[in-house]
Amino acid sequence: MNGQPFRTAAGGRINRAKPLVFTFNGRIYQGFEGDTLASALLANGVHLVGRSFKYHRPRGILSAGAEEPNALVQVETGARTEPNLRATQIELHEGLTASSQNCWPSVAFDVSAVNGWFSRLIPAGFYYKTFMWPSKWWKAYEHVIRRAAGLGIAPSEPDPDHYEHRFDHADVLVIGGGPTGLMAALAAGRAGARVTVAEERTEWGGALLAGNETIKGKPAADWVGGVVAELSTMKEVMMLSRTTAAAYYDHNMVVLAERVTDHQTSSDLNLPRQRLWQVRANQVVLATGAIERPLVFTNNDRPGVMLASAARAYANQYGVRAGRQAVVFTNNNSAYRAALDLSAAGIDIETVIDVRNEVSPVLLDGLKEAGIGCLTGSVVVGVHGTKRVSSVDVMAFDTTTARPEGKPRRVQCDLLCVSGGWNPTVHLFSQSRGKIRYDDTLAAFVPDVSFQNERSAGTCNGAFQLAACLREGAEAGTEAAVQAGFKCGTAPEPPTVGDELPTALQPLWDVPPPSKFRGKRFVDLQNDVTAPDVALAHCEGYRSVEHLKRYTTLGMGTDQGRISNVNGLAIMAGLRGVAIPTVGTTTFRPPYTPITLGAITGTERGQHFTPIRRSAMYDWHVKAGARFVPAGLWLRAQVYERPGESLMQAIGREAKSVRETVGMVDVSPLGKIDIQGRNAAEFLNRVYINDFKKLPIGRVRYGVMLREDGIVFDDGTTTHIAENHFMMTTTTANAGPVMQHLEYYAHVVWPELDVHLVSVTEEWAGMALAGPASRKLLEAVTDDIDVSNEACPFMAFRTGTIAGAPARLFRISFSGELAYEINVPADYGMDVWQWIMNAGAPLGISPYGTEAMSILRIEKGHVVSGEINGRTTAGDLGFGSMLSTTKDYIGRHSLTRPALNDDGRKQLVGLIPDDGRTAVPRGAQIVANPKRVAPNPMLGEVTSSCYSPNLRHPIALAIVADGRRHHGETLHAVSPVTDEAVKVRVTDPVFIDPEKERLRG
Amino acid sequence: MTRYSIFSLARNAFNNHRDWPAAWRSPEPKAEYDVIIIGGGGHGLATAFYLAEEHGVTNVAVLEKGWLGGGNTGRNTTIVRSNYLLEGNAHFYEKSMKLWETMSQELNFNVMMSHRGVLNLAHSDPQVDAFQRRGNAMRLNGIDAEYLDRNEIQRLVPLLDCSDNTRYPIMGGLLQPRGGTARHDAVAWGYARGADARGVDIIQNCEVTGIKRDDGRVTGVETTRGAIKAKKVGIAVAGHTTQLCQMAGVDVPIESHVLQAMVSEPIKPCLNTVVTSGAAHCYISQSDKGELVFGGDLDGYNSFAQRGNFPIIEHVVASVCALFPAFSRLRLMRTWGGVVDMSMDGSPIIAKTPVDGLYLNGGWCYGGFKATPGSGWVFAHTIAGDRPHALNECFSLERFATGCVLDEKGAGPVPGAH
Amino acid sequence: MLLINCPWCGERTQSEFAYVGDANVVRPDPDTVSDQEWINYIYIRSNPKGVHDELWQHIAGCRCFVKVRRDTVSHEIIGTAAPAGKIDGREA
Amino acid sequence: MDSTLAKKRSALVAAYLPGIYGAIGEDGPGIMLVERCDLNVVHIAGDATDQAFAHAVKTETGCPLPTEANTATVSSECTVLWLAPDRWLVVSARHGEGLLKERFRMSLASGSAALTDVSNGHTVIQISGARVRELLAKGAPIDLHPSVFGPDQCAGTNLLQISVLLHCVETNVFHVYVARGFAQSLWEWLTEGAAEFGYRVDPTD
Ligand SMILES: Cc1cc2nc3c(=O)[nH]c(=O)nc-3n(C[C@H](O)[C@H](O)[C@H](O)COP(=O)(O)OP(=O)(O)OC[C@H]3O[C@@H](n4cnc5c(N)ncnc54)[C@H](O)[C@@H]3O)c2cc1C
Ligand SMILES: NC(=O)c1ccc[n+]([C@@H]2O[C@H](COP(=O)([O-])OP(=O)(O)OC[C@H]3O[C@@H](n4cnc5c(N)ncnc54)[C@H](O)[C@@H]3O)[C@@H](O)[C@H]2O)c1
Ligand SMILES: Cc1cc2nc3c(=O)[nH]c(=O)nc-3n(C[C@H](O)[C@H](O)[C@H](O)COP(=O)(O)O)c2cc1C
Ligand SMILES: [Zn+2]
Repeated sequence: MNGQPFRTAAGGRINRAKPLVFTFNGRIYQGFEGDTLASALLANGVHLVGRSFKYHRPRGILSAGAEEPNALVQVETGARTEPNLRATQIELHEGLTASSQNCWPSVAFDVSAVNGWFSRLIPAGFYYKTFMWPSKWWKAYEHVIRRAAGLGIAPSEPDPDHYEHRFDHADVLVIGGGPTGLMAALAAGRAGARVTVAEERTEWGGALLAGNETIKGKPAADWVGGVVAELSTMKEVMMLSRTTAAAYYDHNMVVLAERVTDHQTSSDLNLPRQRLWQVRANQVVLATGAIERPLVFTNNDRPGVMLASAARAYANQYGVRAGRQAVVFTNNNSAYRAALDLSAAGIDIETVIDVRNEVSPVLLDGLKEAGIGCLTGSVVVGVHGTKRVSSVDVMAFDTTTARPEGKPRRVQCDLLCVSGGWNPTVHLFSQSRGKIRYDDTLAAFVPDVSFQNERSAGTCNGAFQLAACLREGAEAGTEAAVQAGFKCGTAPEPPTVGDELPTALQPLWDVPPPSKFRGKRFVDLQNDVTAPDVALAHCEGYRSVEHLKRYTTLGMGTDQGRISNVNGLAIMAGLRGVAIPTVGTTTFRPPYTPITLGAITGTERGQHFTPIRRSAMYDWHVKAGARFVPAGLWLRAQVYERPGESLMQAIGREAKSVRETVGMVDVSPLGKIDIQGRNAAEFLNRVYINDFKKLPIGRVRYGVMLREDGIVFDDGTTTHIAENHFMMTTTTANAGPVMQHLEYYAHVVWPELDVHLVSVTEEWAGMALAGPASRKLLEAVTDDIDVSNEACPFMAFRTGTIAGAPARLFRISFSGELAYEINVPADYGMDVWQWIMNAGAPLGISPYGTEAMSILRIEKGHVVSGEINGRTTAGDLGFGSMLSTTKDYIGRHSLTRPALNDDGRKQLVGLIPDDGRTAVPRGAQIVANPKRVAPNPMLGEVTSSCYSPNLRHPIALAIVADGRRHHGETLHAVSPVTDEAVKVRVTDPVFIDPEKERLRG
Repeated sequence: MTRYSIFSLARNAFNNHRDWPAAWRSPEPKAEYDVIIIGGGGHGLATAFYLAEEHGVTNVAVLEKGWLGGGNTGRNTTIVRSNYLLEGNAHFYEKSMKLWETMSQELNFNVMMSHRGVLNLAHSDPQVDAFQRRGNAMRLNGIDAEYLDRNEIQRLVPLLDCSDNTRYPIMGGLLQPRGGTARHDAVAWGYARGADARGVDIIQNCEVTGIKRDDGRVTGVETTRGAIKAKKVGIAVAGHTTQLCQMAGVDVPIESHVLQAMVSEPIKPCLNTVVTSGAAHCYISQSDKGELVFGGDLDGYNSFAQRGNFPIIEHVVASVCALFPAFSRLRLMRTWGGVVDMSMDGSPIIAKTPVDGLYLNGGWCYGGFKATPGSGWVFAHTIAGDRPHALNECFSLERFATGCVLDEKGAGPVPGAH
Repeated sequence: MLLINCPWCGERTQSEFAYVGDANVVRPDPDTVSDQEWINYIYIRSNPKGVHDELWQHIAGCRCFVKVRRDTVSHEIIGTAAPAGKIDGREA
Repeated sequence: MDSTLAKKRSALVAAYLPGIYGAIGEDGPGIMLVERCDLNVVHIAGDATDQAFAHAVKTETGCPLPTEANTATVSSECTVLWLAPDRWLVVSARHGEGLLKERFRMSLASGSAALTDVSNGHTVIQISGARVRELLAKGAPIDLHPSVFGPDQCAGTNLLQISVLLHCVETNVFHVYVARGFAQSLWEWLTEGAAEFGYRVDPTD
């Protein structure tokens, strides 16, 4: 650790009273509060930060913001490690650890740098042309290619932090907290609008922080402080710093990503790490600024080549000299400010190289005053030095041939500041569907026609002068407030600023090297795309900007070509001999800068990925040691294992107890729909294939409903509760879809029917009491319902009290046993269940789970989702006789289609293993000859399979071609993926009590 | 056509790669072609390639309104598989899979077909049943399939959360080892280069605006670059199928929906299998460049915008984090959308139409990338011989009226549900 | 993310709604319908590139069905109404 | 048989632990939570333009039928919450249970109105405190600004992925109606989200 040799003696916005210790590549350094990792590294003289994607070239720090393509690092270790962070955005905090990535063994000596020697063999798209022989080797080639690609390393442990979401509704959303954005916020805030302001950086002020402009004759920072203070007092204004507007969606919905605790060493665990905002804004002001463009010349990627604005920011904002001796290379005016500021910070400016022949005398005088030389009409043709700039070669530039001329002159320096002009940050504007246009004066794309309720102001709108920024900001803020319905007179008067010059840019897209000059000219620094790569794409016909991008990977890195795209497409325009707008841009897509998957996920993590739906008896099942199974959002008790029992034994025991004594299962998740209205019966009659008009009050009927295409949709029972009042049950899985289906027909198709639908699934706790002893048990728990077979026959409905709770009793049976379904108001569910369990103990009652329930219904040939699979008809499933011939119902007309009446349709059958022992594999296919080599024609499929503890042999349901005609024949159920095959006999699907004596008894 | 080889690469290296020929010409459209293919996506280009290669029909033009491969071919998650349950689908996609296996060599263009395996995760008993049922059907049809238990899955995909401590614990999975991914753009470029070399005219920036008919028979097309005559016209425009068919007065059971996909920042290899999950509604793989590529359900409403909205992104990302809790700290780098042609039963239509000489290839939903070679192959056969190949007989337009639909999901005539 | 004006509840975000589909679909009279009409009813949707009348259900709110006139390219919503209501403005 | 045996139980029993949690600031907890077990909820459907129906509602509940969307009317014993143009929730303190329903049913019997008891199907969580809107804004996409969503406003919306009915009772007091089966999940989410504001869980009566 030493004293930060490149830190200026004073100045900057860092807190020199608060030194911070951090580690980079294993070495310990010191910086200050207010530093970024990049500024702290530079303060310590560290320029070599990373290695490039393909050639593993040494790379340094190019920028001071979100656009950084080079200085990507891996921070922290273990579960909190994070790859690909931009050193320019990482707020320094005590104990930060960071390291270079994509290099081995070290960033200083990286063996993969040999790729550079072969670079001639591996131009853009080389992999499409090779690695094809021998074809078997591709797997090995790919392995090597994959290992070489990628940047940082993914964590391998679950993320220990938490994240959250927030919704916001703003009259005016201002994006960007520079002078423009602050002015806009002030205008809208004063008008009384609800304003949300989002700024990606820690501090407010944007580009002002990096400069030394004056506002109202004072340092701009004073003005910023005043405005922020005023905004903070406004109740309806919300200021969000460290917050990136990541995405702009339809109807003015903007996604913001806020970094809440990322910058802290140890954080308050009550706070989320990051917060994702979804802002629905009436109006949006985009004040996102502009990003400086680098220039394309030989070895323009060397550490020490830096954007002029970034070098200026390091000097002014962070008190860091990015080098000792600098050269400034520019094609526009803005870099002159940088030259002066760097010089003032104590950097030796060797010279300013300007491609323009004519430069404003004001600027030249300024340089002269500071003792800085200037070479106009000249360019930097190349950089020397590998891990750091050591000197540059300068030549005169012939504008007619667009080539350097004469003799190169070598200038010693360790810092080369470049400025190729500015690209307004139009990303969000484009995402909002705004159309951009190319501005020849600025040589950049600027907003043209807006599509949503949004406007751009300041530099992102192509207004590069501070005075214009302030004015546009004030106007935009005012206009937005007015559009949002606020009355405010005129825009606030923008404050006065110092003198300014126009940018006066002369486009310079590529500095071709003099002949025999070696080295690479990078367009896309992160993805190692060079100017010759663009030329290669051109000569191979990949000339559309989209093909250029995909063939060379230009702009596909983590920086999304933020600083490279315009240079790349300008070079392509030159090659094609067309204007830049003819080439066009690639599509700007969310997110603006990458955001964590954690923030997008928010609280929907782990067990909370989706909400859990619990029945009223859930806690009982937990206490009883149930194993749970997800059924949609519900968690249902699957089986209650007893100590010493295997899973299969437990399931078998439960299923047996129902047939032998009595069992009870929680059926609360079944969908329940309360149907009332004068036309309720007519409605049901149209919904179900069978008749519901003549169902008497106090009776239950089983019903089947189809989709309009004639395929079975759902089944269940419906009870006539009272006059014009029914209750329908649906399968658990279809509870939601059936409700929507019914609502659609009731509201949209048959609005003339008087029918009201209310979901009462949650109102009633449901329990099915089944088994020969169920009546006896029921008698013990009700005083007021006569449950005798005469008073309460099969398919009867009664109300009364059960275990002291008001109850509905349905004499229905899924298990095929004497059975009752009890519904009690859900708040009573737990107690009633417990009470019945207690009362049933002497009879040997057993709770049973979904597994045993499934066995019982398979034994009875009752169908569920395996059979109602969206492809089967009522006829296939044996419901043919239920199809009414006297009325219309949903799906009826489709039933005449020939394929629905084919002879070979697969019909529901039962299967029994021929040997009476071997389980019928779940998911098996049915074939005639298991030995036949593929393709082996399949006659059908096993839809449900189990071991029947009551029959003491395995059984299964299946759908088999023409199955009903093949009862008694043998076929084979084969499951190659589990290596099982069994000879099976085709039977009727009802295995137990086909005469239905048990359930009617 | 300059053959690509390590030698041609080395030779060109000496010239600083200045002498490579264009991968395909950009000719002016001729006045008339034997066959016009509308749509320069993978399917259209493959069709043109196989027309020339297999049927000797070379007086062919592919008309593309934008840039080649800029439709769904250029925006899909590149999953290639043939793990279908229903007969018709199984045989067709398996033919396609076989063509994938030799595509790079056949085209002399490395499409980077990576047979890294496609794993479908089951999170419930019914899903276990369904996957085994499908795996069994595949095996009986001669297609590779393996059923893996949780331990085997954990070994194959170490970062996957295979614990019980998740909302939808993983119970097992169906692996198709030969499934995998391919470099999507290369598929379009490879077929374009191959077709061009065999005489096909590939014409970009040429939008078809009308289909000309005479007496119930196709005679040509109107385009933004003028009218072009043709004896036969094949439509392969994915999301725009309805619009093109309407130009010829043909109604199709298709809706256009937007499907989004996204990539993370590039990272070193950490996921070597394609993983899909029914319960979590997402599919994910890692590209050779290092990004995680993932997607999920449709946005859920008709759309012709190649952009979607946030709810689906949120859901897909949450699903990814549910499966891979370690990925939560990785970052989303780019999202995009494509307009997919959702058919009413979820299966494609590759068929003759009621208009003579007009052929349709569409209804690919979100699964047509893997079909690219097979689709081109059977469509070329259908066009050349004016009758479907046995492999695409089941993909007729008439199946909806007869009821012979191919509904893998059993979702019914709700296009957004497939 | 769409902002849909429920004729009853006012402007609500897309995630509160479920998409139903083409609002022009009318269930034919079962007594007089021809087979072709019936097949079209089940399988053919308007699917325009441009203005589309469609139904959404305000599932998290009033559960009513809402007819929405929306541009399928720009996602702009031209107007909303009850299923049988009229929407002014650009027509499909 | 002892008919008093079965008691009602809240859906939150397992998760409900009165006490003080999270980052309590100088002003005390920013959020107060209490389950309103005392509320009786009835769903009514009917024709809002039918005078007799509106009259019956007014007589039985003391509340004029709210016909303006997303509003509630309040009387000394009842609150009527608008759900849809033809559907409302009548909420009353538990002592009115049964009585209200029966009388009501009779008074509505003539028209096409329908009445469904949904007291058990809903869990009602009362959330109050200075930070209540911030807490709800973590999951609810609707605009909760006091100028838009003030006292006597109600709205069906989502909290996270769960459908809820929000009712603003007083400026900083909300009732959240949630389907019983989701109550515990919602509770866990609410308390996790309230931790940064500091929260108190009050005992139910
Ligand atoms: C996000 C996403 C993920 C997907 N993931 C997968 C996956 O993992 N696996 C998989 O197998 N499939 C996937 N798919 C589906 C797959 O991408 C498509 O089914 C397949 O690429 C379709 O190819 P195509 O050639 O038919 O269509 P496209 O590639 O879309 O080509 C159609 C072309 O027709 C052109 N065109 C349209 N109208 C006209 C006109 N009037 N005149 C001229 N040209 C016209 C279009 O510009 C377009 O280039 C995905 C799709 C998307 C959107
Ligand atoms: N002379 C020149 O050529 C030139 C060029 C550029 C800038 N400037 C000067 O820079 C200043 C620009 O003012 P301005 O306010 O228009 O821009 P600015 O750069 O000062 O402010 C824009 C702010 O928006 C933030 N931002 C950008 N995208 C964002 C996102 N997606 N989410 C959240 N925050 C985001 C940035 O962090 C930045 O702080 C003026 O003083 C101008 O004169 C001059
Ligand atoms: C498989 C696949 C991988 C991709 N990888 C990247 C990537 O690494 N970087 C990137 O910027 N975009 C990547 N994209 C997205 C493209 O940039 C682009 O968004 C997509 O092709 C859709 O085109 P559009 O955005 O121009 O409309 C990828 C796309 C696909 C289909
Ligand atoms: Zn509504």
